[in-house]
Amino acid sequence: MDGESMTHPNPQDYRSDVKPVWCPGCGHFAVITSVARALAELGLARENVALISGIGCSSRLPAYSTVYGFHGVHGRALPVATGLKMARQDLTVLVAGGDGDGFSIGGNHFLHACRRNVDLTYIVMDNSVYGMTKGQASPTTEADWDGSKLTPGGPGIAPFQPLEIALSAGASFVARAFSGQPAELTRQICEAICHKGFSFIHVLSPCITYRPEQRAYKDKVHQDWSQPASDRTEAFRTLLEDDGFATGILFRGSEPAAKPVERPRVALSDMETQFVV
Amino acid sequence: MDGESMTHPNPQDYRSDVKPVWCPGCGHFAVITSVARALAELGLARENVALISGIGCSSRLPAYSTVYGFHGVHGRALPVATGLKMARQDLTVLVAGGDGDGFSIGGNHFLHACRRNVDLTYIVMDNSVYGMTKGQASPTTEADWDGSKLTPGGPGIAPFQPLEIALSAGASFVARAFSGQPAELTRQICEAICHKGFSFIHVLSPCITYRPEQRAYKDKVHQDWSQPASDRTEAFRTLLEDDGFATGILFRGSEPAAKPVERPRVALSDMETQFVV
Amino acid sequence: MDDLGTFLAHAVALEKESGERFDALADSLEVHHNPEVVELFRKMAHFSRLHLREVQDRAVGVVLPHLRPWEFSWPNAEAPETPSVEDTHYRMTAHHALLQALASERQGQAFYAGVAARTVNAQVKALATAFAAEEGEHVALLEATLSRFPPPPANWAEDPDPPNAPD
Amino acid sequence: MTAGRILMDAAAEAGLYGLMTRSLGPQIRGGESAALVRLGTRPVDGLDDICDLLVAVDWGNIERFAAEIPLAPSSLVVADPAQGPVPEVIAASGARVVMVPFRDLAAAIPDGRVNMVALGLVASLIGLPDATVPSVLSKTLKRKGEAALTAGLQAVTVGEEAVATIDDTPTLDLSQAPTGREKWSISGNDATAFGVLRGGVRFVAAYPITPATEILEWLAVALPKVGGCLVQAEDELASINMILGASFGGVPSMTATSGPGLALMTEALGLGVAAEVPIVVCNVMRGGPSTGIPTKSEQADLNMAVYGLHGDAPHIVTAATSIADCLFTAQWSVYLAEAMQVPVIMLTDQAMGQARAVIDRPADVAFVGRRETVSAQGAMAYQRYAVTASGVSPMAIPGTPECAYTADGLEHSPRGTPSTQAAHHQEQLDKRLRKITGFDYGAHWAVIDGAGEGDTAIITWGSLTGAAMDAAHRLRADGIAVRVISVRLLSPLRPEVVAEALAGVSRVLVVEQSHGMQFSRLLRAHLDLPGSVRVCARPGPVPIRPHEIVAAVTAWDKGE
Amino acid sequence: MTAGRILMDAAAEAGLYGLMTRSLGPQIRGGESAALVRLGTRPVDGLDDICDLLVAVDWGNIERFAAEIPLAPSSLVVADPAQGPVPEVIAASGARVVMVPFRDLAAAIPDGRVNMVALGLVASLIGLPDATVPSVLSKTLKRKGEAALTAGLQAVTVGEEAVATIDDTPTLDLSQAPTGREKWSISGNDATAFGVLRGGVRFVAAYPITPATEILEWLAVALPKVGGCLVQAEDELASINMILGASFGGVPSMTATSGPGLALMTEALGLGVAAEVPIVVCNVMRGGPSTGIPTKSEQADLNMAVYGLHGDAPHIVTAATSIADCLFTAQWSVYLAEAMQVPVIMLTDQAMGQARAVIDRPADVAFVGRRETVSAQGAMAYQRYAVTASGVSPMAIPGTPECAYTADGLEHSPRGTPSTQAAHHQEQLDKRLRKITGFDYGAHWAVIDGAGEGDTAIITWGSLTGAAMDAAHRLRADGIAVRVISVRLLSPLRPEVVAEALAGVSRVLVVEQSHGMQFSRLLRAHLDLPGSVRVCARPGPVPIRPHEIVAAVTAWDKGE
Ligand SMILES: Cc1ncc(C[n+]2csc(CCOP(=O)(O)OP(=O)(O)O)c2C)c(N)n1
Ligand SMILES: Cc1ncc(C[n+]2csc(CCOP(=O)(O)OP(=O)(O)O)c2C)c(N)n1
Ligand code: SF4
Ligand code: SF4
Ligand SMILES: [Mg+2]
Ligand SMILES: [Mg+2]
Repeated sequence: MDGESMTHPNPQDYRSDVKPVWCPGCGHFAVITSVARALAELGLARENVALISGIGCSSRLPAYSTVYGFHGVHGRALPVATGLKMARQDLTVLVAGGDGDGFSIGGNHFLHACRRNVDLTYIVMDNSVYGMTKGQASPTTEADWDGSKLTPGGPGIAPFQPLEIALSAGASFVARAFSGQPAELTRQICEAICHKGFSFIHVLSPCITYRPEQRAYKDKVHQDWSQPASDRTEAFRTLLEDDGFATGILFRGSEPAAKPVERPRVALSDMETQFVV
Repeated sequence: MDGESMTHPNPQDYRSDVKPVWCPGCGHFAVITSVARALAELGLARENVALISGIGCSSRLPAYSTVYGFHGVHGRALPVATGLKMARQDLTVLVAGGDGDGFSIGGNHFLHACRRNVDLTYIVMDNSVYGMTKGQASPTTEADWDGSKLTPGGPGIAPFQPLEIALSAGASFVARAFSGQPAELTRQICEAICHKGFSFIHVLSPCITYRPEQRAYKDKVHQDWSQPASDRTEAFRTLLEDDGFATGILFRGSEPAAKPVERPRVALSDMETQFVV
Repeated sequence: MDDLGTFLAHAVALEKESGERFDALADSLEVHHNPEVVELFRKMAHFSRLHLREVQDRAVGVVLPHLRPWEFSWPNAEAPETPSVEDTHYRMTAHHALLQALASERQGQAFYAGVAARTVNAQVKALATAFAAEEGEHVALLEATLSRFPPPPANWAEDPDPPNAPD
Repeated sequence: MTAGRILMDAAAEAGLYGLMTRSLGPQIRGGESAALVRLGTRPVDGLDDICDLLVAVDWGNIERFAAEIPLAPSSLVVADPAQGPVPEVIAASGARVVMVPFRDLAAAIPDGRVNMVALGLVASLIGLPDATVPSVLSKTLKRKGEAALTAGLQAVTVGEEAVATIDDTPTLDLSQAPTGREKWSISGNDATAFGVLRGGVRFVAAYPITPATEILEWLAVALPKVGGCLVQAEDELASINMILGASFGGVPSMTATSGPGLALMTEALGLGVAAEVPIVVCNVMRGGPSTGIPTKSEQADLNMAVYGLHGDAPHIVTAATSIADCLFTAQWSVYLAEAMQVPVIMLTDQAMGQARAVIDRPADVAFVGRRETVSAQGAMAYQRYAVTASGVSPMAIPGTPECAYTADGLEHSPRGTPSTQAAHHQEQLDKRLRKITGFDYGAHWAVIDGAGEGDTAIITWGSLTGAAMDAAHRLRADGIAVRVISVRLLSPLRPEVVAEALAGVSRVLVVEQSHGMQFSRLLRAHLDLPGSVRVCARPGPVPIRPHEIVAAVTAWDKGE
Repeated sequence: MTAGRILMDAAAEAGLYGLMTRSLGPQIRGGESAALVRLGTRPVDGLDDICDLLVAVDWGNIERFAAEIPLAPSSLVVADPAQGPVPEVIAASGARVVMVPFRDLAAAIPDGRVNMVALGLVASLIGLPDATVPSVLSKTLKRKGEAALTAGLQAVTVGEEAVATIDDTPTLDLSQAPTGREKWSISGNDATAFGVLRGGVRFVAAYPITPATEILEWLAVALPKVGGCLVQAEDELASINMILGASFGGVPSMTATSGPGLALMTEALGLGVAAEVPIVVCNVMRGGPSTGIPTKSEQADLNMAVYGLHGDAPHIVTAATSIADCLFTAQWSVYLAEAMQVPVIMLTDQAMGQARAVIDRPADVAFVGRRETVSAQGAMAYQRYAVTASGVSPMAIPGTPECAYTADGLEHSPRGTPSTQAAHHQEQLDKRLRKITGFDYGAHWAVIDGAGEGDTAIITWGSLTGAAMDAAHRLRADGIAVRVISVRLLSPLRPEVVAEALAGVSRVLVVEQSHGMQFSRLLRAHLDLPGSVRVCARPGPVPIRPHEIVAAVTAWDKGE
């Protein structure tokens, strides 16, 4: 109320002049907007933020932003981010990608990033499809979705449950948002960045090209999780009743984030002594 | 009781003449014994069984058995087994390995094998350590275990929860056993083989070389899960109270196992017509 | 909404986000070679920026609070005049674009009218009423324009070319 | 794009051969795109030097692929005046420009589409018989309903009529077109898919990746019809290991991928080598390194395919030489894998995989994957990795009694028991190498044109074969005798056989599409090429055109 | 094993150089093992032809590594009669056998250990000064307590006394041993670890694998002391990507692995090439293919290291030439990676990684990784992938204002924006190649012995360097002038520089430890070797010994 707004950078400052290749109408647009708004809201200097991604439509995010970016290979965004944060604790490190990138080829890193609890914010834009490669089923695709020639009749497999897995694997901040509710998404990103530890935000982000029926998400989502649980078991209980469309911050734990160990410094020349005979 | 035993092959028939390289006292010995007993109990012909593994002390199992074996590369036993079973529905396919093989490098396949629900029996010999490579921390190692030079002071990460992950990922049969209770282990293996779908048996199997303190497992385990839950939520509730040492079959679901789709046969020459102009 | 600063903060955000969104949509359609719609969206963005300046002018001397993005009292998920992303399509026509713009202006009008009806602050009421009237003019203008752009045939979205996989 | 396809199919009805490749922008839908069509009265295996006719319905981002559309003063450019002036990159070529108001013409027809107007114009311009386009169109638009068809036909007519405004048009001599032959319209990826199916593949596991996905999509639909199946895996590590498992089970198996995916498969490929499990991996090459240029073609995964495995891991690398040959090479690759119990990497590329050709119906070939197996033996006598003269050891398929063994990536004794002994290692290494170097590949190791002719040889591979053949044709017409060798078996390269094919040659021109001259270095590493050697290499995405090869040979001939 | 280490340390106290390698059975603990120790008054970089002395405390599974312990009639075998007759594989060598009842002698001492008795015997046999073994022993057993030390010392004495029963023993001439120099006892893996630390590495991520784990264990302890850290990753895909992330952050980073792990890293190595992120991957080679022979050495990952990336992906491959050189090469590798912003694969092998040597303290070298960076620039002007003359583009480190960019594995424009244009592709490919071919590597590309001498050159690399040097030494003593070139920079190979080193040579003998002649083929692919070329290649695990190289050269000399 006291001219505070003066100190807030403009969200547009976090948007680059590279124009997205995304299909007009794609849910991912709202995500880059929300990321920019969150960074502006927190007043983070662009040069102190890094945005890491893999491959996929969703993974194109970094180029559309003016922070440091790393558009790596498919499925490996989390390890890149982990290395960066462990080596550069001073940076704010965000990770973004899709359901294919994060839960299919990148599934193992997801599990271990949740456990490792490095202070990262991981945003998965889930559209239950591989957008970039022309619409194949992803881990979160319904068993009977027959929109892909690669899985005629549907993948026939129970969908992957991102939040359950994240909780089981030990993530210390777990939330769900919808790209059609950018304000809530922005809030979650702010909270996730401020949370010290691994934060996972599951964003329902429709692919209007291969999953046009996802336009109906807006009628399905309901903002239910108003208060994050601080107890994992409680969060699990909530999740056991989930229909996949509740949004909000489900869980916020308090385990300390992983950091490099600090040890008294030793000169390299002093290390030589161990070899001397 | 009625001479039935006559028809049962001898468990020794399932043991090869290759002598294990394992350290005397290793928990893995009991697992190969239990596998042999279970196969004998079910009277499965050796040539119709395949035992697939990755790399690790535990993954040496196949060579010690007289069924068909595939000792693949580190972490990839589940995909090998999945391919085999999908191509050869007539075979009984078992998969065996360690906590490093299955939950670290192989973590992604574990997640997706649970979801895919191919009719496999997966036995993980968990000793919370990489035995074969001289005792580094594995995903199930306690955060403060400082027995490895690779993680001085301990890995500092919350241990991986195999049963929670298996349930979250959709496994349709989840159990825990202890190598020191081979009868129960044998029973579980029999049940798992008979279960149609993906079965996961988590076996506490001490590494007496790198984790000699695991000899104390025998005083910690308690056979608590006498009746498998058939409801996933109920199984989860049980698990939320787990201390990591309860044994028994936790969950048995009834989702149909994944199988290749049967379609009316077409001659290859008839397929040509689609190309003709 | 009974505080003038808060109200003006809303008005500023409403126009700013509207302009930014129209520009973003224009960019997106430019990438997809739809010049007709691009031109329309650019125009809308331009108008939003003009209105923004007007609102900012009226706000001179008023201390605007900083509201965090989720602290705005919007009736819906986004600021009312922000055209929704999901209503765009790469083959959309001017007709669709006008409908989208119209929807946003109508929401804007409704928002201001709602504030005017509920506020107890006379200054806010006056301003909100004025803004609602302005938006009403825009609505009328757009309605008029729309009549010149009849709906395209039902299969307007149909594309004989398959999608591309740029990986 | 669709218009290009219809044009080619119409030309096929008129008895012509054709090739269509596409160049696309980075957008998923609605992006800029170009369809490059070459038609001919002889089979067409590559693009020609110059684009005779460019029809531009708009100029959006033309600079992105101008380099892929070579124009000359002899070219004709037809553009829509409403799209603004002809861009500098195009105008600079000196091509003749004619204006046709496509958009306005289309707008005058209810539901008229610009691309259909353009289609009519092109068909008429080049002289396709009147009935062909409508005939194809009615098949294509059938399921869209009567109205769509009417609109389409009308638009085509309008386009045809517009030709009257253009004179001196590039016309095809249709009298040369062969008649009465069965023709196929097929993409390289479909041909590969059908080829492995014919070879006997009944299990596929894969992870989608551009530009290989179509192979998988075709197989996913076809396999269940022949009692097989396709599993969509969680990643390439899984897919390659799944096919190892299925093949261990006795079922011929394959996967398809592209560079980044192949990189993830090399560990398991080594397992296939060591454990002697036959599999086929089709790698459809795209621009590299790393994610590179996924939608464009390049021949730069050769190194990885041949050398990318750790340890001494002899395996087979094959390459299709044309779209039609994808079928043969795929079928042959399955045969080789099964016969030698070894992983085969088959290389194709985006330029042939995603292109579509009108070809003569390919000849039936007899290659079907057949593995040497054992049936029940005396207990414990079975040696899975028996050291045999051919190097191939009969394989027991699970289900065969008394022959159970453990397939192992650890070095092993003949029985399959892990061994660290030098003698076991040596004999297994010898055996694994012997089985592929001693195999009789017949004449299939290469496609040779002009065998024994002249003292100049052009050695090439993959999708450049067509350009090399075209160049040879022209050189011969100019009195320069050349032979073309397009290598289908890239590894193992057999020096004696290559030497034979090069007998009498004193000049070798190596033609390839890689920046690192990978093919030329591969040849150097394994062969002594006769006489002097020059390399004509360029990275993707612009393919090497026939005239460049002609120029390289002519310059040499002139002593330059 | 411990006994071998104590023996070598004791020899070091006496001023000797030494080398100890181990050969182990497949058991995790308590398996058969052999410690192979070579001592000398000059630095020892490889094993000798013949084992002078074999002390066998038992014969368990001797056939597993008999091939690695060459014996001759001149050898002395000391064995325990209680272990039964000398096995045929040993007896066949004609070596002289002497019996010493180790077990009984040890049993007579409270808590006496057989290996300590054997240690005493060996030390005394070869004539180490009396005080040395007890001195090392007391350091080693210090933390085991007084009783253990007493038992150890007693056992050693008993061993020493047993020597009296043997005559004509192989003794070292200690008077030749240099004195007053600082000596280090170090394994190749420790040397590599210390080398990268000296080079500036402050971040490591890794997954354990034999025989590379010791590098990681050393660094895990050392890094926190210099403000760095090591992360144990979930797999190699994670570890390589983690170091890419850290290096992107400006912190020099490395990982260590072996064949199977390197296979999993190639996709990300390509990303490092394309996105120009410097990293070092040390690959400690073991027997291949596939899981192969994890505990044994081989030089068969060369192909994968050089060629294993998809697309045209120029990067650096270095190789250490000895245990001591692991330190230099590791440090240099970090320097090269940082200077050129490129991934460097450093090759060592099990034979040098897990062996331990007594060496002179290595000279300090100035190579420290230093990257060309930028500081704040005018907004939007920064071009991460600017096309520069050297090919190296200054890199912005996160935290630098106004220079934010996106590192990308997609092909890109100089600014870093994804591009599919031929011109961008060509210029970035050129630049990435140019930076490594145009770099000034100085004389470090090889270790050359006898530069300019004779007309015969031995070209080798890695852990065979010692044997080649020994062979050259002997050949020269026999009047045959040879030069030895051990290549430290395996890729890029620079033809001019190699040609210079080979000036005047008419015979080249390539010496390598691979079945597929990988090194020889690599040379062929990139160079024209002068005169005639022969290859002396053998797979692991038995290393090529000096006399085999001598024999190869001599035979050639005799026209065989
Ligand atoms: C190793 C590898 N395998 C496969 C691919 C092909 N590929 C690129 S993006 C993608 C899937 C992307 O899906 P998702 O992460 O859900 O993102 P979306 O496009 O839906 O936003 C795949 C399979 C690749 N680039 N690399
Ligand atoms: C790709 C690859 N990385 C690393 C290794 C080394 N390695 C072999 S076994 C093993 C761990 C085994 O641990 P676990 O699976 O728990 O089995 P255990 O030995 O404890 O029974 C590792 C890291 C390998 N063989 N391959
Ligand atoms: S394909 Fe789907 S996910 Fe990709 S940009 Fe288009 S709408 Fe978005
Ligand atoms: S190291 Fe541990 S796991 Fe391996 S065999 Fe020995 S006791 Fe068993
Ligand atoms: Mg997706
Ligand atoms: Mg373990």
